Amino acid sequence: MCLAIPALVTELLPDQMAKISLDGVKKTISVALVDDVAPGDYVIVHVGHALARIDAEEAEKTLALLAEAGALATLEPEGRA
Amino acid sequence: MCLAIPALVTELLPDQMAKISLDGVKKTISVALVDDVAPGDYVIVHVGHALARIDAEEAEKTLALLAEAGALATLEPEGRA
Amino acid sequence: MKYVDEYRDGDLAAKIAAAIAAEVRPDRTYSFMEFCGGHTHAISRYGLEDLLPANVRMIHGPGCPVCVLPVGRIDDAVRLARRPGVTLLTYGDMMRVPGSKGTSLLKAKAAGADIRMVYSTLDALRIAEAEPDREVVFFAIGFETTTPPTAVALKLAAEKRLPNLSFFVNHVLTPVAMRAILTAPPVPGERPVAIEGFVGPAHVSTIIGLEPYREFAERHRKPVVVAGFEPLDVMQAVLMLVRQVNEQRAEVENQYIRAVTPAGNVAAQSLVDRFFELRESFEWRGLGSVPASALKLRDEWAALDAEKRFSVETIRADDNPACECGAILRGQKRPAECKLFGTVCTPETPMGACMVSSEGACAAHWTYGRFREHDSLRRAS
Amino acid sequence: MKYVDEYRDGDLAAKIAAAIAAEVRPDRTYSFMEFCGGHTHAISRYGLEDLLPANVRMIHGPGCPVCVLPVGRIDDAVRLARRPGVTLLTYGDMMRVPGSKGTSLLKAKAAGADIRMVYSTLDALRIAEAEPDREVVFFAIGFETTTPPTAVALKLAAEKRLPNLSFFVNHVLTPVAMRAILTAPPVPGERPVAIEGFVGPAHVSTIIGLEPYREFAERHRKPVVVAGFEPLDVMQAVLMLVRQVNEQRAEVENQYIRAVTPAGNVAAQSLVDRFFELRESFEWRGLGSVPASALKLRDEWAALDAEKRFSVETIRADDNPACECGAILRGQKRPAECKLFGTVCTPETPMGACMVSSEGACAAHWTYGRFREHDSLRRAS
Amino acid sequence: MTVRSPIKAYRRKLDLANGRVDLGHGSGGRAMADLVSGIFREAFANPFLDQGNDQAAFPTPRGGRMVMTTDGYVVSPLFFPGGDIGSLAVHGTVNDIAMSGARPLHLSASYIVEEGFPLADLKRIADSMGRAARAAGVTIVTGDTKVVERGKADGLFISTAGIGELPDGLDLSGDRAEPGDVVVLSGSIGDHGVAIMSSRENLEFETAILSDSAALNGLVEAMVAAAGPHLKLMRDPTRGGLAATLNELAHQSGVGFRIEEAAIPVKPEVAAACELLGLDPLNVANEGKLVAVVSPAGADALLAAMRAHPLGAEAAAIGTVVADDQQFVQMTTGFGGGRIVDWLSGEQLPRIC
Amino acid sequence: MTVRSPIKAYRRKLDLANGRVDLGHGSGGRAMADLVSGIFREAFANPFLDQGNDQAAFPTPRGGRMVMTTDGYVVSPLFFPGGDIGSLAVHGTVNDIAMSGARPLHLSASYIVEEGFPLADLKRIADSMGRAARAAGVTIVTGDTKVVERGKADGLFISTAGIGELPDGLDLSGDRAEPGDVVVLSGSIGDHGVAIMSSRENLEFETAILSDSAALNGLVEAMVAAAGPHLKLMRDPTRGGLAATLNELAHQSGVGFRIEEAAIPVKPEVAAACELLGLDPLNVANEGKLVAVVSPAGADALLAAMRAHPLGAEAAAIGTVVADDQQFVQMTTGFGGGRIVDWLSGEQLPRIC
Ligand code: SF4
Ligand code: SF4
Ligand SMILES: [Mg+2]
Ligand SMILES: [Mg+2]
Ligand SMILES: [Mg+2]
Ligand SMILES: [Mg+2]
Ligand SMILES: [Mg+2]
Ligand SMILES: [Mg+2]
Ligand SMILES: [Mg+2]
Ligand SMILES: [Mg+2]
Ligand SMILES: [Mg+2]
Ligand SMILES: [Mg+2]
Repeated sequence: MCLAIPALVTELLPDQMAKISLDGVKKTISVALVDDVAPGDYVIVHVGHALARIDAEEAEKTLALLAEAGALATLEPEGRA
Repeated sequence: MCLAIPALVTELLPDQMAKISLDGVKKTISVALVDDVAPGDYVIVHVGHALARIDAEEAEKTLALLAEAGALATLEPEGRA
Repeated sequence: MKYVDEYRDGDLAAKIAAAIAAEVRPDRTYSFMEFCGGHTHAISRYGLEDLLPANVRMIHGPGCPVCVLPVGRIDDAVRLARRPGVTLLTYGDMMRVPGSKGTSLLKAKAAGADIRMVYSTLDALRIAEAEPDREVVFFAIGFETTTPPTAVALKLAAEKRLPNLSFFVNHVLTPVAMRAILTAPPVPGERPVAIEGFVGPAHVSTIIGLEPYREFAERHRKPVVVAGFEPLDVMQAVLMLVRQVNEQRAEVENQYIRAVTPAGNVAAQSLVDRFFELRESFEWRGLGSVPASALKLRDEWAALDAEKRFSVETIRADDNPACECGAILRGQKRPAECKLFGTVCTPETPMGACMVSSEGACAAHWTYGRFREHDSLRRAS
Repeated sequence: MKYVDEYRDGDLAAKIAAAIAAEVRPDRTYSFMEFCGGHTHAISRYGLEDLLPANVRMIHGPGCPVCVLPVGRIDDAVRLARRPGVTLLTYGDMMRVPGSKGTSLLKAKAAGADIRMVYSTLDALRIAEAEPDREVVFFAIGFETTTPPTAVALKLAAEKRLPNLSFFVNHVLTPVAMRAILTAPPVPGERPVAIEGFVGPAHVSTIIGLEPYREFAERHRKPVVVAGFEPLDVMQAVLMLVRQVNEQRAEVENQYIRAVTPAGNVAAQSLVDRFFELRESFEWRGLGSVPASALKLRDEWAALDAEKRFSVETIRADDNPACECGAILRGQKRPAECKLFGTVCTPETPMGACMVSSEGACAAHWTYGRFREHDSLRRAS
Repeated sequence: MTVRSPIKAYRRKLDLANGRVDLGHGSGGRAMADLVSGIFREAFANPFLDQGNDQAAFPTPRGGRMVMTTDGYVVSPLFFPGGDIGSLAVHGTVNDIAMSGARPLHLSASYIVEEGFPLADLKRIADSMGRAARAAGVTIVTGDTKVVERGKADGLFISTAGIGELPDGLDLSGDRAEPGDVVVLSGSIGDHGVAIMSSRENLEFETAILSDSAALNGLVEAMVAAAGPHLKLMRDPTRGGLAATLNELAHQSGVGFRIEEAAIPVKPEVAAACELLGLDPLNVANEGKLVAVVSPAGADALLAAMRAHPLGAEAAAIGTVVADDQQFVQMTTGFGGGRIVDWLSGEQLPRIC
Repeated sequence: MTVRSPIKAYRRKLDLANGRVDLGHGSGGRAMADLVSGIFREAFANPFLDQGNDQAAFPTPRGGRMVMTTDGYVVSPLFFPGGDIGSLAVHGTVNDIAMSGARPLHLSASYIVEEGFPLADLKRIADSMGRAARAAGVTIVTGDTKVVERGKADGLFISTAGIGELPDGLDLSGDRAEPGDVVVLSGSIGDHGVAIMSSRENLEFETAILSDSAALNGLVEAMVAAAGPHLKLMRDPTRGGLAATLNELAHQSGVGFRIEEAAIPVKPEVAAACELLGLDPLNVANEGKLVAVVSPAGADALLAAMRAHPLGAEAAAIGTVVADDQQFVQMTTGFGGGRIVDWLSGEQLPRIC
């Protein structure tokens, strides 16, 4: 459920609104639910509202963990079994 | 002005309304403006209302006068001139 | 159609034509005004000009309520229709009548106003009841013929206490307009008016009877023959007028005895009287402002009066100054003598009152009769 | 798309698949429920079943607010929409969801009700302001993700004092439903529930954080891994769940650290708290009546509550008795085991909750996965 | 009285900056002709369109000629005495093909349906359309259906296109009327329009009149066989009625017409309905009638062939083509006088005056 | 787990007694197919219609074959990035002709206009339509205009029909796909649908995406020349997108497809807009793309010819035809798993879930 997608905030607008961009697709959304949003942030957009900010460092961490797990599998191609 | 046409009253309806027929074309009109309309009467219909009853005898008289004038002309084809 | 077809008999017409031809004096012309558009229509539609002697000239009067309604009132109707929440009901005839700045109800409708055509005043009640959320305004126009049906609707609206129905009243009076034409001061440089008699209204007279025409016979010495709208009615009326002129009589005669009684429809008259009273004056296209020439709702029916409910304030707007309608309606000019006739002024884009409805003098000539200029030209060349 | 494409990398997926394959014990099966339709969608849309080892089985949970809304509430919405003067606003997902007697919002719209699709809660404010004559009702559905946007609209509606806007609230709660699944009494004759861990909600958790899942780990000894909705997120979560199971841990872990913090979105939580309170109980399609599983407007906001404004009284209506949604949502059956699956029950004509939205277990299997039955049959034949 | 040179009505240019389409533009009168010439003729510029007929004739790659035509059907109500939008959509298009003398072959049907439209009505209409096509000997070979939101259409619109095969040597076209030719009408006028109006709610009158909606290709075949090269042109007087069709033809051929009102068949009920509404039967639409222009030498044979066909039983010579640089359609009225028969100005509206 | 015999979805009969047309019936999915087969196929019953293609081929009286097609255009808004209803009405119909391999010749245009429509817009659209026709080498030979009352249409609808000449020996039809054949797509998908959605008021997003609306007859000519008899069929994936077209073809030919998601070009902005709206680009409409099925021996030549044409520069082989009595369209996802590509159920609606 809850279709939502990370998008780049490009511009803050009055009334807690903001312009976002998703690969060139631009849209105006509400940022009333997330404090201190700033241009350059990525936010998760759901039904026209930002729900959360993406933490770039944590995203890196996830990717690193994924890479590590993948690398492990590559090192031990037969697995543990 | 004042497009109106004589039509036959075929049926009285409640609320001072009546059915009329004009050579098979049937319509419901108001007869509120003409007293004592009865089926068989011809009335003059204007914007959905009967305005007057046709007097059959007077109509005959008119036709008789027309016929007379026409006959006169036929009798004296050269006219008075 | 009984009481219709008998009066459209072409064979009889030829005989009556012969009778008229026999009675007219070749040494003079006869100029009669048919006041009503209904007669104008019959004359044009059936080609009566071809049946009447060349020295009998029919002057087409202003008897078309669509034609005479001034631009300002059309503008009022358009403004009413454009109000949010208002549904304007109108007879189809009014749709294409131009207001000022090229507007019309048809164009206002195209641009989004809720304007609907109705066939009967009773449609107004039906619509107002069916759509209580709409402010329904009935655009009431017409001569004495059409006023009683409006009065019936007013009576029912009052009985049913419909809060959302009102009437924009533009009912006008025939005898007053006839008098205005007869008493108009001569316009400098124009031929004097030469009306020698009137073909009197058919259906108006079913309501008002014969009495109101007596002043024209007695005071103005103009014969009046009230006549039906069928072509033989008109021809017979012309014959009766020719005879009055020849005999130097000036009487009110009734050709339309099958429908018109001397007293008229008294019930209708009193219903009209209950709801309406005279306006001080009213503007007529082609005639200008005419005192006591139209009706308005009595004060006690203010709740039903769209003019009051919506504070209508008519803004005067002028017709094209080149339009000759006034002179045409007074019998001083013919349509083809107007510079605009058939060039910029046609029924698609009427410039003046007489081109608006197919019963106007210019429109009837354009629609039915303009081949005659052409024929006469060809004969001349 | 940054933060999207990285998590859809097919090459990396193959490696993670190998890692999972390497870590699962061949001598046992692993049954995990992904609660959310978002995960169900990712699994089906990207064909994750083909990448996971055969002994890892994903049970599709009820985490789709469209799917779980009971027939009676759809009927309520249809009845609201059919009221004269009412304009019902809904997310597109709800349009085709069947109510009782074959009705749906789409069909009610076709039959004349004023039903409009909106994309954002803010559209409701815009429409209510633009059309003051309409009674605008926003059909608010969704889990904790969608509730805060509704709360923003409520806040603005209250500030602007829009007299013609109200909310038909159907917001439901994720952890309560998870608990209901875990604590459901065994149905006689059915296999016992075999959920060994949860892939926890992605966007719900951005709002509520991690705390609410602790009871499942601590009291029920079920590992929970909150995960993003991209396919690599799901695979990583599966790997993390496999490891917890293998290590006999039962913890709440967070795979979706880029968006979910332990405390969640506190501002959103308090805004939700300002407007909503718990319902005593609420009916879920497939799960039945679940205590304290949904929200309603607090009494002080009664003016904004469509249930109160229009005296909505939900009439219970039952799903097709042959529908196996309950068992499927509890992990006891698979879609293809339902007799109606793919015959009378398809996404065009859904019979039960799981076929309604493309995120329902049955719909996802029909739309994306049903070739697998066919393939296995073919292989068998 | 000053008489000026023959009057050519000044044609006001379309107000392309601020003008709007109104109902008059769709009524088959001068406003529509202005719209077509002011917008479409220029935009689509090609000699086939410029033929100005209700169908276009063009050579086919293998030799021979075909015709193509299209019409949109927006009739309201969809079901009316004597037909429905489905049968009408076949008849109208078959007739436009047949008027060129071509044999109608195939039709296409594009349905634009309003959300909420009853499937039962859709089926009834499609069935009627199929029946009408089979009866006319044409096939509906291709179709399309679009659904638009409630309030964005009026139940159902059908646009039909059709193609036909033109026999060699036949050259019927609206520009071929010459002074001296005879004008023939296939039967009584006004039936369709009156049937439609009688079934409109807001007019509220009842008649036994049925629409004359019918496929005329059979009649046309008989006419072509009987009159051969004497036959100059045919046209079906649909929107705008006989008046519009004769004016169109006068304009296209650069001639005038003189017709006799007494020769034009009008059913008494149609005449009566027109009286009630203040309309002229000459302006009322037909959907199963045709006007033909034939050289005098072929007139008798043509009339005999028409009268032998059920759809031409009442066929009548109603007038002649005359030289007239004003392109007037003049009529001797049943009453004996003369008048012009003009296009209707704008939409045909019931009148009170 | 019980596995039953292969599942054939039960097709519920149209509820002809009480059913109503809803938006789903117009969306190019199964509901529409049911409507066509439940109402029109039976009503119009003829072998040409039964060909089941977007155009019908028929023999012409002089020998040779022609095709005819029609489509109604109800696009909203009327002007959109990359085109308007006028150019679209030409492209759509030209393409339906071209998909049979026929050379488009002539079009007809039926305009249904809502009262109040600005003349300026009408002119702009007609001009655009004329330009598009000239560019595609076809003539709009005949037309019709109807005006309906305000509130009874959505500004303007255009129904276009078209005819084309079919070269001898060419036999392209939706029933000709055979296992082993290669599926080719001419370029990126979803552009038209996204351009339209981006210009709809209530969705409110902005993109630089233009509709791909274009006439494909030039591309088709090059394809026919290059692949000759190896070319089996072509179809333009319009309403319902690539998914609907492949399912239609699978059904018509009685085969399955296996396609590769990674091989299907999708512009990043189109992908992004679809993510935002919860849509799948496979379901989104195109108006300047085609799918072709070609036997393996002709695939390379076909692709080379397509890539040499500006409208086929991104042409790609996206999969193959497989034997499958279930007629599934299966896809290997970019992620490596498998899935079905099904018709969309009902109308394509932006989702939140
Ligand atoms: S032709 Fe037109 S402008 Fe001239 S008098 Fe008549 S109405 Fe007036
Ligand atoms: S297939 Fe349909 S009926 Fe069966 S369980 Fe799923 S939703 Fe219920
Ligand atoms: Mg045509
Ligand atoms: Mg036609
Ligand atoms: Mg189509
Ligand atoms: Mg009726
Ligand atoms: Mg025609
Ligand atoms: Mg087509
Ligand atoms: Mg098409
Ligand atoms: Mg036409
Ligand atoms: Mg936009
Ligand atoms: Mg196509």
